[in-house]
Amino acid sequence: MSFSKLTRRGLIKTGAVASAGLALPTYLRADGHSGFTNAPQGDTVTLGFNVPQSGPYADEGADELRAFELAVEHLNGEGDGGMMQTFSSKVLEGNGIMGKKVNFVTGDTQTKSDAARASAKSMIEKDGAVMISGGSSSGVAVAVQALCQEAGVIFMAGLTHANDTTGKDKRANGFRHFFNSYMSGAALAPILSNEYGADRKAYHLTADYNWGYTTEEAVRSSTEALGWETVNAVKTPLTQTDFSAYIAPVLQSGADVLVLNHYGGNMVNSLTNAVQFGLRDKEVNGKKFEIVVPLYSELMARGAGQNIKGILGSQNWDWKLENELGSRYAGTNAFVQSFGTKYGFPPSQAAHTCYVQTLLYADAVTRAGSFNPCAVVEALAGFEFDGLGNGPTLYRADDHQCFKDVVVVRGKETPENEYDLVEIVEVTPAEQVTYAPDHPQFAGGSLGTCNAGA
Amino acid sequence: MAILEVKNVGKRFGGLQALGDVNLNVAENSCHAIIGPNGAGKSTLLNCLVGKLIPDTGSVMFDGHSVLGRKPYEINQMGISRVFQTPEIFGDLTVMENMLIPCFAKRDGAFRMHAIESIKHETDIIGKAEGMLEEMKLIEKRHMTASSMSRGDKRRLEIAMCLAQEPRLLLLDEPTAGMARADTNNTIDLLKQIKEERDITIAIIEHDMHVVFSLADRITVLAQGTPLVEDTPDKIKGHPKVREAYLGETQDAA
Amino acid sequence: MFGLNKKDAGLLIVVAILALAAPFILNPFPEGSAMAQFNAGYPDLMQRLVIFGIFAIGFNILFGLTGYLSFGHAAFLGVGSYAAIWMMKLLTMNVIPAIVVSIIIAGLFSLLVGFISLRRSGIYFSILTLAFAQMSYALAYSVLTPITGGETGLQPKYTDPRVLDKALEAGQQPRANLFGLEMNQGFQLEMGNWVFTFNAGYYIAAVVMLVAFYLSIRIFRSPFGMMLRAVKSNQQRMNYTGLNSKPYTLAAFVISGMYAGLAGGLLVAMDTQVGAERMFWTASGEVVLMTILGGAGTLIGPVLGAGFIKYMENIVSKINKSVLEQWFAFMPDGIEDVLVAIIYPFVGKGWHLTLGLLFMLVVIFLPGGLVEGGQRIGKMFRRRDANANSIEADAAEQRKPAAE
Amino acid sequence: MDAILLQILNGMDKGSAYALIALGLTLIFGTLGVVNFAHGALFLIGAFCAVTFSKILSLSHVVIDESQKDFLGNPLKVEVPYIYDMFGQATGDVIIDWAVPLSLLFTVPVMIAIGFAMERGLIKHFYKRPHADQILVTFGLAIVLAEIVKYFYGANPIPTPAPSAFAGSFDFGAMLGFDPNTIIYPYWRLVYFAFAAVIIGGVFAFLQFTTFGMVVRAGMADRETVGLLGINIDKRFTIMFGIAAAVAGVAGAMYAPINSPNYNMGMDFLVLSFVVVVVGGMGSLPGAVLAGFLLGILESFASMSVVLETLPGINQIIIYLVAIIILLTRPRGLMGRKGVMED
Repeated sequence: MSFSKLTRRGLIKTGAVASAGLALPTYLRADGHSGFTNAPQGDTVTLGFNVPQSGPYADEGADELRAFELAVEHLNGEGDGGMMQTFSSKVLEGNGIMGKKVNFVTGDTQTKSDAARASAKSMIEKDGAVMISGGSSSGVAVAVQALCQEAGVIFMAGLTHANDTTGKDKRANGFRHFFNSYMSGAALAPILSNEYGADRKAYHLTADYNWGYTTEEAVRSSTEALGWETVNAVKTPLTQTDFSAYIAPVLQSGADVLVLNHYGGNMVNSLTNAVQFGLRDKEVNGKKFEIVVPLYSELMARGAGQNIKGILGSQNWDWKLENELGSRYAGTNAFVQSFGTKYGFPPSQAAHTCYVQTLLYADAVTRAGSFNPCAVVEALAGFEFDGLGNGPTLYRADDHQCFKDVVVVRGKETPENEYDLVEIVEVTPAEQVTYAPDHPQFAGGSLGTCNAGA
Repeated sequence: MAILEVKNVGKRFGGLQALGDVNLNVAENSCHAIIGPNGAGKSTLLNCLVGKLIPDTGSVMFDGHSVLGRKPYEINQMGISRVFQTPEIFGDLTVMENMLIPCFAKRDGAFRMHAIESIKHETDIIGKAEGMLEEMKLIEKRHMTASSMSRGDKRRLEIAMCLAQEPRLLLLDEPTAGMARADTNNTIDLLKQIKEERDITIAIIEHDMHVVFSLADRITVLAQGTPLVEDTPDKIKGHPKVREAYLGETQDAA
Repeated sequence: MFGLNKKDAGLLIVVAILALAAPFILNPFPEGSAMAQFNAGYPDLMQRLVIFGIFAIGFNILFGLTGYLSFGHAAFLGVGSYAAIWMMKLLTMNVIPAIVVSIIIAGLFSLLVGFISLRRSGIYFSILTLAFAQMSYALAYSVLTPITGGETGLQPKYTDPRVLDKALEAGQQPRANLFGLEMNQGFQLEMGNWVFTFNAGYYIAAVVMLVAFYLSIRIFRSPFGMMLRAVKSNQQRMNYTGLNSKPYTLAAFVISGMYAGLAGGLLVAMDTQVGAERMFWTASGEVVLMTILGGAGTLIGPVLGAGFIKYMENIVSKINKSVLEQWFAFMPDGIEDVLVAIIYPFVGKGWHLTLGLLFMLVVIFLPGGLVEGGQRIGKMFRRRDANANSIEADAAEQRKPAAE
Repeated sequence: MDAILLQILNGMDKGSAYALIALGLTLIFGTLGVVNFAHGALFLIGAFCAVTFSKILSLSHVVIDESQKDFLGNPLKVEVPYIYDMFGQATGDVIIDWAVPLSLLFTVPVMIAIGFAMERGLIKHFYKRPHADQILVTFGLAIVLAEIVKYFYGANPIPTPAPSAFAGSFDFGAMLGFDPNTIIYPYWRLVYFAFAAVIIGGVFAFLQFTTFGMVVRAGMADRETVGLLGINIDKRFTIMFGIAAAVAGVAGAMYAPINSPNYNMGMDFLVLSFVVVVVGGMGSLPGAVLAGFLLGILESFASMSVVLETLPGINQIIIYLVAIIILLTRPRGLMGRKGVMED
C-alpha cells in the first residue's frame, strides 16, 4: 500500500512511538488530500501487472510481462522510446508519468479468477498499485475489472476477447484495447465469403464457456447474414484434450467448413486433431473442406505447428502490419524494433495490447493532470488516437472498448522463421466492425460511474 | 431356558457347503463350547450369529427374537458381544478411550450426536470405565496407546470392552489362540471369574482342549459343517465318535 | 475456560492472540525495506489465511479424525460461495444471511454427496467424492452458466433486485457489510517506519475462525470426536461394539462440508465474486495438502498448513527478477547475477516448484507435518527427553481426551 | 449406423490410450502397493522425451546468410541441423520426420533409468508409509517434474508431428461399403491403437509366461511369503517400477503427435487415469484395461451431438457419472479384489 511519506516522516520527527492513523470509512486508506485510492506519493508511481505465470497461458503471460517492462522502460525515458515516437498524443516525455518514475509489481493470475483477484488485491492493498493491467482470459478480465471498480483503481485489460468484458460485465474503471468476438465475426465473415464462397455449410465446435458462446454467436450471425448455413454447433468441455470424438462426425454432417471456437490449448489440440483426420484434404459438396479459427494467437499457432497452414482467423494486431500495409499502421515497426532488439524475437499481439494499454494509461494521466481514476476515465473515454500500430483508433465512451481495424490472417504455407507464422490476408476497416453500444450481443450491462475509491 | 436357539442353519460358499444343518441351543447362564477340526464351520457359524454372514437356511433366535438380517451393531445392541481371535481393539486410541467407547455405546445406543459435550463431564461413564479397568488390572496402563500393549493385555482389554456393554451373551472366538501357556492360564482364570461373578452366557469356539474342558458346561462338536454330538464335557471326553473325528488327532496336545 | 481443559484453553488463547495481532505479526518488516516483500499483513491475504484456515479445520474433522480422504471438498466451498453471492444479489448485501445460507446449502449438498460416497471406503470413497466435485465444476463452468456465471463468475451489481436493501443509485457499487460496517473499512497504525493495517473484514473473519476453531476443539474432545477416531482406528470393532459407524462418518462429513460452506460464504463476504475454478479438483487437493502439511489429526496443524500454502502462493509468486536484483544490488555484479540466476527459478513464476519441493521435504522428513516439526524443535530446546519415541508419545499426548 | 460405428472406433482408440496409462499405474500399485500420483508426470516425461529427441535431431549450427534479412533488418541467421552435415539433407529430413517413432529408442532407456532412480531414491522409503503419505510425496514429485519441464520448454504446447507417411486418414467407410468420408480415421491414431495393443499384450504375456512375471505375480499376491522363499523380490520390484515407467513413457512419447505436449499434460491425465484404475478395480490389470475401453467408448458416445441435444453437458461429466454408477453397483470396481485400498 502506498502511504504518505510526509506523514510518516512527520511522525518520526515528533517521536511518536505509536499513533493510530485516521479511521477512514473506505476500502483502502486514501490519502487525505488526494481523494482517491493509492494516490502516488513522492517521486514514484506503482503499476500492477497481473499476468498468468503458471498454468496453460504462462508463455503468453511471459510475453505480456516483457511488453510491460518495455513500456515502463520507455515511459521512464530509457531505451529508444518505442511507440512514444509515433503516438499521436505527444504529452509523454520519457520522464515517467507526470515526472514520477514508474515502478511496477507483478503477480500470477494462474488463469483463475480467484487467484487473479487475490494477486490484484495484493498489488492494490500491499504495493499501492494505482493501475492494474494484463491477463489472458475473459474470466480473469471480468473478475479483476470488477475488483478494480470496487477498489477505485484503473483496469487496463490485457488479452480478453469475449464480448462480456465490454458488454454485460463492463465497468467504468475498466478499459479494453483488444478487439472482441463480435469484431472477429464481423471482420471474418466478408473475407470468408470472398475466399470460400457464399454457399457454405459450417460446423461449429465451441468451447463450453462464456467466451466460446459469444464467439460462436458472433461468427454464426455474421456468416449466416452472408448466406452461410450452420449445420451443427457442438460444445466441447474446457478440460478436453482429445477432440477426436468431436471431429470424427464432422464429415458425416455434410458440412464443408469447420469453425473452431477454441482458444489456447483447446485450439492447438482441436486444430491438430482436425488436420490429423485429414479434413483439409477432403472435398465435400464439391468444395474443398476448410477450417476457420476465429481468434488467432501467435503462441498457439506456434503450438499447432504445421497444422495452421492455410487456416483463416482474425487478430488484433500483427508485427508485420506496417511493412505490408504501409504507414497507416505506424508505430508497429517502432515497437517491433525495440521489442526485437531487447528480446530477440518479434512481439505477440498479447504483448502489443499490453504495451499500448500502458502507454495509453500514462498518456491519459498526463493529459488529465492527475492519477485520480475519475480524471483518467474522463481523459480516456472518447479518446481518439493514432500511431500505436492499429491505425486511427477510438476508445468509445459508451463501453470503453477500442474501435480499430481488425486483421484477418492466414497460416503461412512457407514460414521464413519460427515467428513468421501468419500472413495478413486483409484488414477489415474499423467502420465495418463497429456496432451500436446497445447491440444485443452486448446487452445487459452498465458502466456505472467511475470510482475513485475515496 | 435357551437364550440362543439355532435351528436348521445352512450356509454355502459357491460349491462348498460350509454349514449343513446346524441345530444348537445355548442355555442361559451356561458356558457352551463349540469345538471341531479346522474347516468344520465353527467360524462360519459364529459369523452367522453376529450378523457378519446371513445363513441361506434356518433361523437364529436370541432371547426370542430373530437376529437374521440385522446388522452387526444391531445384534450387539440386542446383547451379544464378540471377542475375536486376534484382539480387535482401537489401536490408535488410549486404553482408557478404548474402555469409554463401549460404555457410551451401552448408554447412548448405536448413534448419538454428542459433538459439543466434553467427555470429562461424563463422570458416570468415566467411573464405570475406570472400574472396569481396575477389575481387569489395566488401570495402570490407561494412558498407553492400546496398540503398544502386550497381546495378553490386549485380550484382557478386549474382554473388558465387551463386558462393559453388559452383554447377555459373550461369544469368544479362540480367545487363547497364539498365546503362551501362562497367558492362556490367566485368560482361563479370567473367564472363570467372569462366569462366576456375572449373569452372563458364554459361547466359546476353541481349539485348545485344556481351555474347553476347564470352562465349558456343555460342548457341541462340529464336523464338516454339521453337529456331531452335544453333551457335557465328561461325556464328550469318552465319546467314541468324537475320538474318531477329532480327539484322536489332538489327544496328545490335550 | 469455555469448557476446555487447561492445555486446550491455552492453545485457543494463543491462536486468538495470533489472530488478533496478525496485522503486527505478519508485517515484521518496515515499509520500503527490501524485506517488505515478505510482509503479509494486508487485508486480502490476512482474510484468505483465516478463511482457508477454517476450510482446513473443517476438512481435518473429516480426514484427521475418521481417516476418510475426500478429494471433493472444494465443491462444498464453491456451492457455499454461490449460495452466498445469490443471497447478496437477491436479498441484501449484509453478510449474515449470505454466510448462514452458504453453510446451510453446503451442508445439504454435503449430506447428499456424503450419503452416496460413504457407501464405499478407502480410495473408492476418494474417487466418488472427486467425481462429484469434478461434475460440479464442469457443470458450473458450462451448462449452468445462467446460474453460476460460468467462466466470468458472478459479482453483485447495482441492478440486482436486493429486496431488503435500499435501491442503490445508478452506478453505485454494492458493498458487503455487517449492519452497515463495510468489510473493507479499516484504519492504519503507523509506528516509525512500520505501517499496520486493521481491517474490519479481517477481524470479522478472524472471529469466525476462532469460533470455528473453538468448535473444532470441542468436537475433538467430545464423545463424538472419540467415536470418529474409533472409526479411523478399527471400524470392525466399532460395529461389534454396537455402534453404527455410518451416521458418525456422515455427520463428520456434513460438519466438514458446512465448514467448507462457511469458508466459501466468508470468501464471498470479503471479496464479492465467485468463479467456478474454486471447485476444480486442484482446489480440493489443496486443502488435503494444507491439512497433511500442517499435521492431520492435530488441532492447530491445518491452520498452519493453510497459512503456509496461502503465504507461498501470494508472497513467493510475486518475487520477480527485478525484485531479486534489488535485493542483491549491494553485491558485486558477478555474484549478484549468479545469486539471481540460482534463486530465480524458485520464486515468482517458479513458485510451484518451491511448493512441490517443500511438500516432498515435509512428507519425507516430517510425516506428522509442521506440527511434528514444531515438536521436534521444542524437544531440542527442552532436551529433557532423550527417548526416541518421544515424538510419538507427544503426538499421543495431544490426542488424549479431556477426560484424563 | 455409420455414426455409431465411428464412435465405437473412436472410443476404442481413446480407450487404448486410457488403458495404456492405467496399466502402468496398476502395475506399480499391484506390485509395490504404492499409489503413484507422479504417474501422469512419467507420461509427461515420455512425451517430452519425444520432444527432446526431435530437438536433438534438429540441433543446428548457425550460418549467416547475407542475402536475406530477418525481421529487424539484420542478416538472416539460417540454422542448419548437424544431421544434414552427417547424412545429407535428404536423409536428414527423413530422420527428422521419423523423430517420434525413433525417439522410442531414446525414451525407453531414459524412462527405465528414471523409474529406477525414483524407486530406489524415493518410493522405496514409502512402502510402509500410509497411502496418504505416498499420495502426497508423489504428488509433490509430480509438481516438481512438471515445473522442471516448464522451466526448459515453457508452458506452450510444442508441436511434435508424426512422420508424414502417417498423415491423413484411412477411409473405413469406403472399405465397409458406406459412403466415402463417413468413417475416416487418422493413420497415426490407428498406429497408436496397434501400439497400445502390443504393449498391453506384451505386459500380460510377460507377467503370465516368464518366470520373472510369475514371481512378481506371486509377490503381488503375497509379498512376505515370496520373500521367505529366498527370492529377492525387492530387486524385481525395482525392475517392475522401471518397466511401468517405461510403459508410461512410451505411451506419452507416441501420444505426442496426437496432442502437442505441454508441461501440464501429466496433471490432465492424472485424474483421468486414477478414475480408470479405480473403476477397473485397484490392482487389477485386466480391470484397468477393461475400464479404459469402457470409459473411452462411453465418452465418445456422450460427445455425439444427438446425445448432447437431449442431455446438454453430458459430455462434461460422463466419465465421473459412470465412475459413480460403477462404484455404487460394484463396490470394488469392475474387477477389484476385496480389501485393497479400502482403509
